[in-house]
Amino acid sequence: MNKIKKILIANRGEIAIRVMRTCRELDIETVAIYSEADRTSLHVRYAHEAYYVGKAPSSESYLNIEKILEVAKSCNADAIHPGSGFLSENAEFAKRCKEEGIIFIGPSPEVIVQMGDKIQAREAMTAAGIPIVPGTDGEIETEEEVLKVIDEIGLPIMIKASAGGGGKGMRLVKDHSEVVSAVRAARSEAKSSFGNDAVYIEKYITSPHHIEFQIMADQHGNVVHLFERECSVQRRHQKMIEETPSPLMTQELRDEMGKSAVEAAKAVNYYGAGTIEFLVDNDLNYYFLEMNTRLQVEHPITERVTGIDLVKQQIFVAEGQELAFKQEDLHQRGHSIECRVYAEDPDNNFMPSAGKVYKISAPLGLGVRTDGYVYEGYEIPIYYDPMISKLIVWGKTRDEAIARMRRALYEYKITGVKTSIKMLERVMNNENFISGDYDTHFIEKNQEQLFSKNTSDDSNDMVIIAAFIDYLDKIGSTDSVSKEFVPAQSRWKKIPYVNHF
Amino acid sequence: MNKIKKILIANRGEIAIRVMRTCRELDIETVAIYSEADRTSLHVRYAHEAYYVGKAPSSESYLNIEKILEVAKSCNADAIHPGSGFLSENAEFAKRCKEEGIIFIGPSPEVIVQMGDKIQAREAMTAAGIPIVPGTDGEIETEEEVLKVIDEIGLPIMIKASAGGGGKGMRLVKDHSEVVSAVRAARSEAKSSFGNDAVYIEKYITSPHHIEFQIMADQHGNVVHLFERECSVQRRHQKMIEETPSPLMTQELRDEMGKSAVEAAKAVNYYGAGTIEFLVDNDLNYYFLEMNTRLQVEHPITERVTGIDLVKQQIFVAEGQELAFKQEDLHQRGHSIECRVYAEDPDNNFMPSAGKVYKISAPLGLGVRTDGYVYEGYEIPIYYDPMISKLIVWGKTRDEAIARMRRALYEYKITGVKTSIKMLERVMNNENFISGDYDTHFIEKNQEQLFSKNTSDDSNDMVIIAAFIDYLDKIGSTDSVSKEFVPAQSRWKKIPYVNHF
Amino acid sequence: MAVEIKLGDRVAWVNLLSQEGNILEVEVDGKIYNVDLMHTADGTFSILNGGHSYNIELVPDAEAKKYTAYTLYDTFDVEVIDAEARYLKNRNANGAGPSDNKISSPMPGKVVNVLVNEGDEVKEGDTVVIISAMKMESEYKAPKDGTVKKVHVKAEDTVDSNQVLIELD
Amino acid sequence: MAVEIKLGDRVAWVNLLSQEGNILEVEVDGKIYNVDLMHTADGTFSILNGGHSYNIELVPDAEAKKYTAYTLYDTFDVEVIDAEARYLKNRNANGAGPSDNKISSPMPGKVVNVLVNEGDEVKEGDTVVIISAMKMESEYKAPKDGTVKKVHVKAEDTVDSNQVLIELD
Repeated sequence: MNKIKKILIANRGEIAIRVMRTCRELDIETVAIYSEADRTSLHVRYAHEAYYVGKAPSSESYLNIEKILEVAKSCNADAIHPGSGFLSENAEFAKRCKEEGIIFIGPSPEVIVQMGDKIQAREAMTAAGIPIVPGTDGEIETEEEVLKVIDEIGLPIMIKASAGGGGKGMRLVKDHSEVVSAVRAARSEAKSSFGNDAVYIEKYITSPHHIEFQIMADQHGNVVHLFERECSVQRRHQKMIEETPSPLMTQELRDEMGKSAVEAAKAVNYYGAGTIEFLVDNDLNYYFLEMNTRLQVEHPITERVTGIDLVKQQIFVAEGQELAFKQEDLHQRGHSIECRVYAEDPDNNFMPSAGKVYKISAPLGLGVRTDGYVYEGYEIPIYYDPMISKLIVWGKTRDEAIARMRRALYEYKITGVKTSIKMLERVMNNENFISGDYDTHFIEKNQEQLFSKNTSDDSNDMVIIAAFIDYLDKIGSTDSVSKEFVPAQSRWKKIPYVNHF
Repeated sequence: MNKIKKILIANRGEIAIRVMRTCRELDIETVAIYSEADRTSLHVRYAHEAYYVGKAPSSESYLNIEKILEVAKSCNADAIHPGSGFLSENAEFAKRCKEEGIIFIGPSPEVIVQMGDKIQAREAMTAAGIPIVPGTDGEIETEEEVLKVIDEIGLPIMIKASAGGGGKGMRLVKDHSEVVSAVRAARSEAKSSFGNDAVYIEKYITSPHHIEFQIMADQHGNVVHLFERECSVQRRHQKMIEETPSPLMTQELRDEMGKSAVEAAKAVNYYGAGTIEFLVDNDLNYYFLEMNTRLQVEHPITERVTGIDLVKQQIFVAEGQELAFKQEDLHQRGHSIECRVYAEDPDNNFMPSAGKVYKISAPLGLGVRTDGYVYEGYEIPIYYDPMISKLIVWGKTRDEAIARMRRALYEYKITGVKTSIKMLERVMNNENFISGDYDTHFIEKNQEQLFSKNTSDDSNDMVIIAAFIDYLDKIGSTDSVSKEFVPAQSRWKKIPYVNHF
Repeated sequence: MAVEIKLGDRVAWVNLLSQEGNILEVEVDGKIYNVDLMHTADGTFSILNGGHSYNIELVPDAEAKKYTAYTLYDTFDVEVIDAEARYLKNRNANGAGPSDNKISSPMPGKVVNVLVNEGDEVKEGDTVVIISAMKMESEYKAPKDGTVKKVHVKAEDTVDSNQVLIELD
Repeated sequence: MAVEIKLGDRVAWVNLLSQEGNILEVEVDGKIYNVDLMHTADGTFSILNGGHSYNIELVPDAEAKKYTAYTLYDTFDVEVIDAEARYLKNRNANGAGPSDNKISSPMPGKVVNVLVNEGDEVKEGDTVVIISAMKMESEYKAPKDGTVKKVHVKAEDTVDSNQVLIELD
């Protein structure tokens, strides 16, 4: 067995920090890599070592396989953890790691190829007897092909990147007229996100629930599932809120889908952490959607209800250890919800909002976990994902978890950039969400409530008073500013302009 | 049943915030009170409403019963939560609340009198058949009395405040020559902390373990315990680190002591949250030490392993609800540790260190809870307790919890004031602590390791370089400082003094 | 000293009537408030109004006298309009007209493609520039029919927020 | 430009040899480092030295050129001794002697009791002042035998850190 002593984390942002935290708990040395835009990013400061790998665009840095391997070898890293996104589902990278004698913390290159290509994945699942969503058998190339498929399975359809994930390179087509621009957009995003512009088509299921199962498998043929995650609250086909258990789930369905998920993993000789994504319709029919051969952004809710550190298990599996638990040792205890905080403007079609973070107050206290990476004064780069943190709560019941999330979102303040925090708070107050009655159309169905603003006249008047005082303060005290050394930190003061009226 | 809609929190600091968090989760309005020193303290900003109650010394503000009641009535609070410390074990306050028709969230005034007076408490426990530590039957007044008791039970002895708690008004006497100053000091601290200078004597048990049981009881006679907390890591007789389960505990002893704790509570018709403190010697004999008729500082570790929000339960019990769980519904799951972070200097006899907090980085991520109240720029007042936050971790096993605490302490950075963080980190690396082999003398027995400093020459040279650059930066850029508006926030920059060489 | 303050679409008239330490008597649109106000140099405000606790964060804009304000409920654009600001506004009003001839980027990003050249005729709704930020591409469209007067950016350029991309005639 | 820097008990000689952007060549006591250094205006430093990542926080003291430095392992008092500082130190050395005639409070607190009067004789180890901070009382003792020259505080006074309480002769 190879005891891992030093891990290079081939990623950035909150997921890099997440992985490094577990490494520190295991006394494993951590190596960060960074692009030109990330010299002062938190993962560089958190790691034991940090090395520059290229220019800001990820194609020149975080996707630069040879440069990353060169760094790993020169600093004697035993293993590479790819995080999620970037190279985490890149079979070539996994293969090159193997060739260079570096442990890739993830599944085998062969299974990444097989499951990473959504078309091959559908074939494998069909062979294993897992239900799949109707769609194309392979990649589509022309508009005519699309129209032909539409004739067969009907509208609406989804155009999806063959190499995709995370909502990138994905377009919904409800009408024939949208085909051209949807294919162009999906291909272009697929190309820039994954370096591969192949796309395919799936039937679009109306009122679908996106429910996925967490899988953990070792290299000795042991496979368990760690129950489901309900991920139906999405915007732009990207997850926004996840919870476990799913309010839609029954114990029978859980057992059946869990068994399917384990079989799916066994069918492809999977090892490591993985996720089987399903679509579930209102009649509780489920279809295999895709398999993610990496750690998911939403993995913390599973960690919270099962008590298992998934990154630690990934490392153990990569070392060749056997899983220390069996299916019957695993239990879902209580309820966990994750809200993703994006630097974006919910009131303006969720437009990304890069820029400098002015102040942060992170929520703390009972049942709250925050996984983030931005800090006060940090300039969020335009080059990477707009997710800045994840807020995870636990409660004994779903109601307690929702109330706690509401409280945590109330406490969470990030200024300087626009974020999704207030919008997430409105979801926690939405009666359909509270009753557990939602599907992937939740946001559009509830937009009236979700995009309305609470206002209070008194509160507005207080803002006016604050701005007024700040203004008086600045015009009144400019003379004295340069006289004394003012440490750059917050400092309460009595109003100082009293002499200036 | 009285549904509580608004609670006044008669406290400050982290415990006030802790209580308000649960109130927010229950949709209960919160009212803060503050002294002259606390206008900008976080609890004032966190609450829905906040009212001034007096000058900085607690006797004029947080202990000012009539003023607090006046505020509670004028803002229509249904209930008062006393937090811990201050009036939380003041029977007069509980009685006055009742008279004014305000619910006191805590036990009855009668039981506070009985258990709050350590001498009466010892009598009650003896009557209920719970073993107690040998000592005086009542208050002692003169030096001669002390010497007489020493003749009977031998040295060493403990002098303790009759109204005490939290290590205040407590002195160890190992030698006859120490009697005079110990009595003077204990009385003086007791007077200023509790307004009552009565003290009594207990035999001092060598190699004792301080283990306490959490009790929860409703007003209908239902009493459960929520298992033990091991609190033997202490400095100046004040707890520093707590964990549950206790590494000393056996399942038999847990059952027996738990049963004793429940009986003790029943013997005095207790309701609300409470703690029975025991001393346990190396042979696993246990003695009743005292009962705390309030929420303990260390309650979060119990919350973490049982999943029960203790403040929520306190509120439900105060409303008259029955406990929603029975003894058999409660389980200890995994392991939880709390470290108290004090503003003090461990290298200088734990001398308190008030002053202004410069920067804070709070630990986040998997299995970490922080309950604090200070923020960047906050001036820690000299008038109150030096505890600034509590760091609570959970792990599936004790080893995982220790590793996680070590990681969390590594991440925790507070500058501007001296804190116990580095010292706590050394405890997490101490082999006796790691093996679970410690008693209340842990710190003195391990002082060589606990007070030694790790140093690294390279690291020291980096500090020298940093100071050098800061110096160059300041002398090089003073001309330009007043020209532009610099927001008071952190801001990375390229070194700007290049033109000044 | 009284000024006007713009909060979103509202313009309020505000005046300080009296002050004793951090206790202020302030008039906002004729309504009188007695507040206990504390603030930090970098814009964190704690205001107690009749016991109610308000937390406000003011983030200064690059432009003086403008802020983004964050409250419990919402985020606002705030602007203080004093005599100087009023003078400048009036002067500008006599000069160039409203700027809906300009297409600006609301946030920082990178230009993927510019679809028009100077002199091109465009129709309202035509996509003129595609900008990518944080892996998302946004299409910027002409706000009205017109002729492209000036193109300020080209593919691969990095743009700041509020930077003008295209001017129409 | 070379200066001396005092770190705890150590005095190091430090010199900047060359600079390119944030890449510095620095000599510390004859050892040459090539570091990549970034810092904020308020004293957060990120230094990469041969790939190793060091995080240092400098908190400026009230006195110029003095800092408290926080590293992963420890906290240090740091002082930059440049030509000016050396001049001042030398001048002071010629004036009043070392200040162990003074009893100061190491931290803020409140005076509980002053046990001596001006003119009193005290012996080394005698308690002269009791100060309370955060509910803990500390006794301050005479550092040597002597006569009380001046008493600067009385009971109930609030004292700052490093404030002189008593002077002996």
